[in-house]
Amino acid sequence: MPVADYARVVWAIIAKDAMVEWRTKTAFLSAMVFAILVLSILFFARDPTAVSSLDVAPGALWVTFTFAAMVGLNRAFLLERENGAMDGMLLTPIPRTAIFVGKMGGNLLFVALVEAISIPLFILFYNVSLAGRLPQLILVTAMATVAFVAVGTLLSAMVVRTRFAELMLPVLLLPFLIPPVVSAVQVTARILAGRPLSEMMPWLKLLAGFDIVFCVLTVLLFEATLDE
Amino acid sequence: MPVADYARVVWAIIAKDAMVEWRTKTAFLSAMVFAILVLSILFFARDPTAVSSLDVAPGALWVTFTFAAMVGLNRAFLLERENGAMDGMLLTPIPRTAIFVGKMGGNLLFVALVEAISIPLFILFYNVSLAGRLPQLILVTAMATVAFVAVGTLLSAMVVRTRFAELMLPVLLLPFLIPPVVSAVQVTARILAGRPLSEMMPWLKLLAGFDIVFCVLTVLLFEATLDE
Amino acid sequence: MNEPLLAAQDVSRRFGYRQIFSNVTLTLEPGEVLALVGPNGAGKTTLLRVLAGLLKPTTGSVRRNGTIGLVAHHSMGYDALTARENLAFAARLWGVSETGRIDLLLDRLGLSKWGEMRTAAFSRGMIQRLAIARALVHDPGILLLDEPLNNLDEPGAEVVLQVIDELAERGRAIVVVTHQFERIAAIATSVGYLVGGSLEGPEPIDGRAAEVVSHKYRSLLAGG
Amino acid sequence: MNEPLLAAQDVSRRFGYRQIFSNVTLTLEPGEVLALVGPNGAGKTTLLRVLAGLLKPTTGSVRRNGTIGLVAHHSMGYDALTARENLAFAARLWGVSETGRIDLLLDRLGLSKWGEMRTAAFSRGMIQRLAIARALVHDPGILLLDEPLNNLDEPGAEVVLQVIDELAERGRAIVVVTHQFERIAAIATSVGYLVGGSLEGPEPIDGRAAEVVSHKYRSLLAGG
Amino acid sequence: MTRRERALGTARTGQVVTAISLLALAGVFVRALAFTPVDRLQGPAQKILYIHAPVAFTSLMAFAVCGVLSLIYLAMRDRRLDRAAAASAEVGVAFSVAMLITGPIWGKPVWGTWWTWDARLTSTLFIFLLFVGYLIMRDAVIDPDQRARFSAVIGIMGLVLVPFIHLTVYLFRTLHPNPTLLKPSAPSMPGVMLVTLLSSIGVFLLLYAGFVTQRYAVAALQELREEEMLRDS
Ligand code: HEM
Ligand SMILES: Nc1ncnc2c1ncn2[C@@H]1O[C@H](COP(=O)(O)OP(=O)(O)OP(=O)(O)O)[C@@H](O)[C@H]1O
Ligand SMILES: Nc1ncnc2c1ncn2[C@@H]1O[C@H](COP(=O)(O)OP(=O)(O)OP(=O)(O)O)[C@@H](O)[C@H]1O
Ligand SMILES: [Mg+2]
Ligand SMILES: [Mg+2]
Repeated sequence: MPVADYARVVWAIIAKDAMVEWRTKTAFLSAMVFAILVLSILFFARDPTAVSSLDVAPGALWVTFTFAAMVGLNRAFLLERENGAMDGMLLTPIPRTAIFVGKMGGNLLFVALVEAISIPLFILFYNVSLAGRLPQLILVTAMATVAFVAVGTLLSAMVVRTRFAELMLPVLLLPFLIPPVVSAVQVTARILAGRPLSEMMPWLKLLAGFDIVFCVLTVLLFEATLDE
Repeated sequence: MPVADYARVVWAIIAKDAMVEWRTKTAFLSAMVFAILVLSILFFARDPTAVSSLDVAPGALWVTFTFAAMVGLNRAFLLERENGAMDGMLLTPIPRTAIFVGKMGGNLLFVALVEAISIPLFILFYNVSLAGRLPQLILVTAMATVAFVAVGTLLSAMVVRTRFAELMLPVLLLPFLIPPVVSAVQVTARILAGRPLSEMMPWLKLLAGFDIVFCVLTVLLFEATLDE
Repeated sequence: MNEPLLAAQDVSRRFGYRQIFSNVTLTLEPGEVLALVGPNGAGKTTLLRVLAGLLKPTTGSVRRNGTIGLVAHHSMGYDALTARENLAFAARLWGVSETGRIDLLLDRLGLSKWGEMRTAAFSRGMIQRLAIARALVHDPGILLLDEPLNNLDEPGAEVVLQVIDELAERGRAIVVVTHQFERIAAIATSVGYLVGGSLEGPEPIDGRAAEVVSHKYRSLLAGG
Repeated sequence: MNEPLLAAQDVSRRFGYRQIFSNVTLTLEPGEVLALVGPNGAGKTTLLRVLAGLLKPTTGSVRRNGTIGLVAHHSMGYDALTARENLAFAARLWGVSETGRIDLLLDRLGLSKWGEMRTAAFSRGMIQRLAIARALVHDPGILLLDEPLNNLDEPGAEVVLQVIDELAERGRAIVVVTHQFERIAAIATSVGYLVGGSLEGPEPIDGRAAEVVSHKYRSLLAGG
Repeated sequence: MTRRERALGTARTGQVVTAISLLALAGVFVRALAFTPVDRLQGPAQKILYIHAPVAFTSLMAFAVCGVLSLIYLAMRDRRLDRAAAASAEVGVAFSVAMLITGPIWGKPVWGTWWTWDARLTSTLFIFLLFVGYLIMRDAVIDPDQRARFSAVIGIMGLVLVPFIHLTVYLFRTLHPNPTLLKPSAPSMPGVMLVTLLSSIGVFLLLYAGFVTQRYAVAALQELREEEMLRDS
């Protein structure tokens, strides 16, 4: 299949997901509510005399992102299950990987949107100043997000077919979140503290490695989850 | 309807939910793995040089509980929507409130299970010593859980029935979740720090008031969400 | 016994700003089998749900003198439970004592050998059979059937027709929505045409053949 | 042109440890309309999914020389999208240029006035019509229909029969699963009986009436 | 020989191997308790080493075996590979439980705490949880082919994940002893202790082999019985 056609199909899937989400807005609003809730729980949970809000900020940010992503991932494949819509895609001659990449693109869009809204809220709540370091924060966010959306998309494709298994997505996904989330937290903490790039490098390398390995692996393994 | 019959019907609904959950045969195991993973993500999502694990403990506990409740609530009403099963209940002569109480009971059971597993793990992992203060922790957990499960059950019932409410659920839910969860976090932090009861009283009163008002209110309002 | 089992008076229903039907008036006497026909999207399912009490009519009122059994487009069951468990749950909600009745129904609808299988693995026809069994679990006074023959094979359809006959004989009232005119004469004692947002009839059909119903229906369609 | 459009060779399928059918062999020539009959739970839907390539056969092989159009028990659509959007999405995946074709299909299936409505608010019959339109969007070489007349009113059923005729005339192959024997003679050129886990036939039915098919089916049922 | 007889034969082999290794285990215990010196710093608590380390090593190896078998399964689609992978994962989880019980029992007297978020402890915990998830998933899928494919996918992903988790948590490193055995320089442990430890590891590997063989045979027999039931009905 020529690259242009491949891209067109991937885009069709992303656009469809975006349209469905736009019509219902449920997942997005739930994710936002969850984000606000987590940000405030962690804000109020600390003893203000002992811990400054800045110290818990990186953790709060990443816990928020992680769980918001979970809400989105779960929904993305439920959508395909509802009326057996996945069958409609599988009948067409498009490559299986295009379906995966399309669904992953939709999920990325979703999580990115939640993140884009959470970051300002986070800056507001936790009163952090990011002068000039916002690009760095965006970079690390993007890197970590790609990592867990790739794995999450693959796992939710399987979990959704085991029926009544909403709990299983977190159970399977969370171990895979440890490396990207921990790295991201570490990098974020250093960014907020204004440390030099060199101090973040080991973590960034880890993240980059994780991204590359798992993006390739998940695309390859997706087909194995399909052929019945 | 005589009280005995009422109780029988409520029990039938709870038993059915438990059976559906049990069919995965793994609800308990999943809940356990889930709790461990959430607790440890939060543990690692902090900068170890700046924040001691004890300082993030209350937040970790309540994020775990909130997330578990969200998963449980979502699932409980999706179940009723899947094949229009709710219609089957509404046709019968059982009082509407019994349906509500039954669903709420099922949700409470689920969340309580996760909590019962999380607390010992939490003590182990975060190395907190609760000598003699465990009953206090259980009390506040129960109070906050009842509050948000009641509100959550009502709102998720609305989501199942009317398409419009789908938009409103998360938005409505947020303001109702903040008071109990934030109160619970505050009380938990004081319990862990070994503060006297008097320091927690204002929060506990708030929680108790919230519980009473919203349990009554949600039971009364449930019927209004049903008749279209 | 002369009290109608169900009486709908000037019932209308809107969804948002769309009026689906208006001024529907009908009564169901014991022993009556009403066939409800009408094109796709006419509002048959909506009317049935109003009669069942699952939807409030926008205006008008419905009085019911019996319990409702409903076979709808959806199965109202839980995929994770077996056929038997699904029926047992319904029975408990209706306050019916379970065992004998459930075995009987499973047997009647040809589900005996599937009783212990989770309905997630059921074929469409098996699901339809279970939905019918479920509607009968409490021996309803008023049975509402929304295209009950969907997905059923010959013997299955036969059973449904027998059940309708038996219930009618025992003084129940039945409403059947169907698109299969050739069956109507055999099943129903009266027919109502839901076309263009209003109900024509119900009028008796005893002795009249499928062609008559079909002909009248077509002329209504052309007129609306 | 003499190459069959679809050839299944010794196909069998299990779910878990239950053998649903075995040794199914069939070919579909251009212009052939095969009616597939069998009791509930016989495996008709499963066979159709194997032919479509959605399920791998446990043993045996299926060769396809054309694109597949499938009308299944489920609609394969998205509730949040309108009828038109659903068709447009399918068209894009198939690489079909959209507009003219979609208008045509909506019109053909009587959905023109519902085109801009979200399918969440569709009646069952409207959903079925959309599923049929969806299966036709890329003018498939092989059309597989799983009880396509379900929920359709008379004019709707008429359209489906016409579509089948037209496609057959244009050298497509069609498989129809149905329980309505009285329609078979009018639609199909051959019939296959899926009873007791194996396929009897396909054999030609030209000129033979519904009674013949029905009689043979009953005798197979009794024999199995 | 029928498949049934072969499966029964495999089961018997497994039983024999298990019996032998249990006997050997008793021998190792006697040696550990009676003929190996007490550690000068840690006292008798150190005796747990002879269970803890072998059990930990074996369970990690079991998970690795599961991952590799999963990979081969996806390539060859032979149901036996799936059965073996599952058996290995199950035994690995059981051994992990033993590790997670003996570790804290040892940790309390030595470190003064049941649990600490040190790199090695944490990464083993996550790997353990991953394979608990693997088993939960197996339970939730009914169709054997689908189950095999899904499990294989998770097994492979797990295999790839392990080094990443290791790298990650290493930056939280704290208390746990670094490898004394598998390291570039020579083992740093008194000879007597080392011999006891090594023989214990050998015995646990044998035990692992016995368990997996039996579990594999049981799965094969289950499959056979279900097929027979199918044929009868
Ligand atoms: C609390 C839970 C604990 C866990 C999960 C745990 C886990 C492990 C693991 C995974 C290994 C690696 C086996 C290998 O790679 O060959 C190991 C080995 C070992 N553990 Fe632990 N451990 C725990 C507690 C302890 C404690 C408290 C001590 C003693 C202070 C201890 C001492 C050792 C020793 C000496 C080895 C052998 C090291 C080697 O030769 O590689 N462990 N443990
Ligand atoms: N996913 C599945 N897992 C296990 N068994 C299944 C599954 N899907 C179908 N079956 C079983 O396969 C058999 C055939 O099902 P299928 O849906 O093909 O029947 P059918 O001939 O289409 O019946 P109907 O006329 O009722 O639609 C049934 O007994 C059903 O229980
Ligand atoms: N929840 C809803 N919101 C808005 N409109 C609806 C809703 N449910 C049904 N409708 C509309 O009401 C009309 C009647 O629907 P209904 O399902 O009652 O038709 P029906 O006569 O049962 O048709 P069919 O024969 O296709 O089953 C349809 O036009 C449909 O679009
Ligand atoms: Mg309808
Ligand atoms: Mg079928």
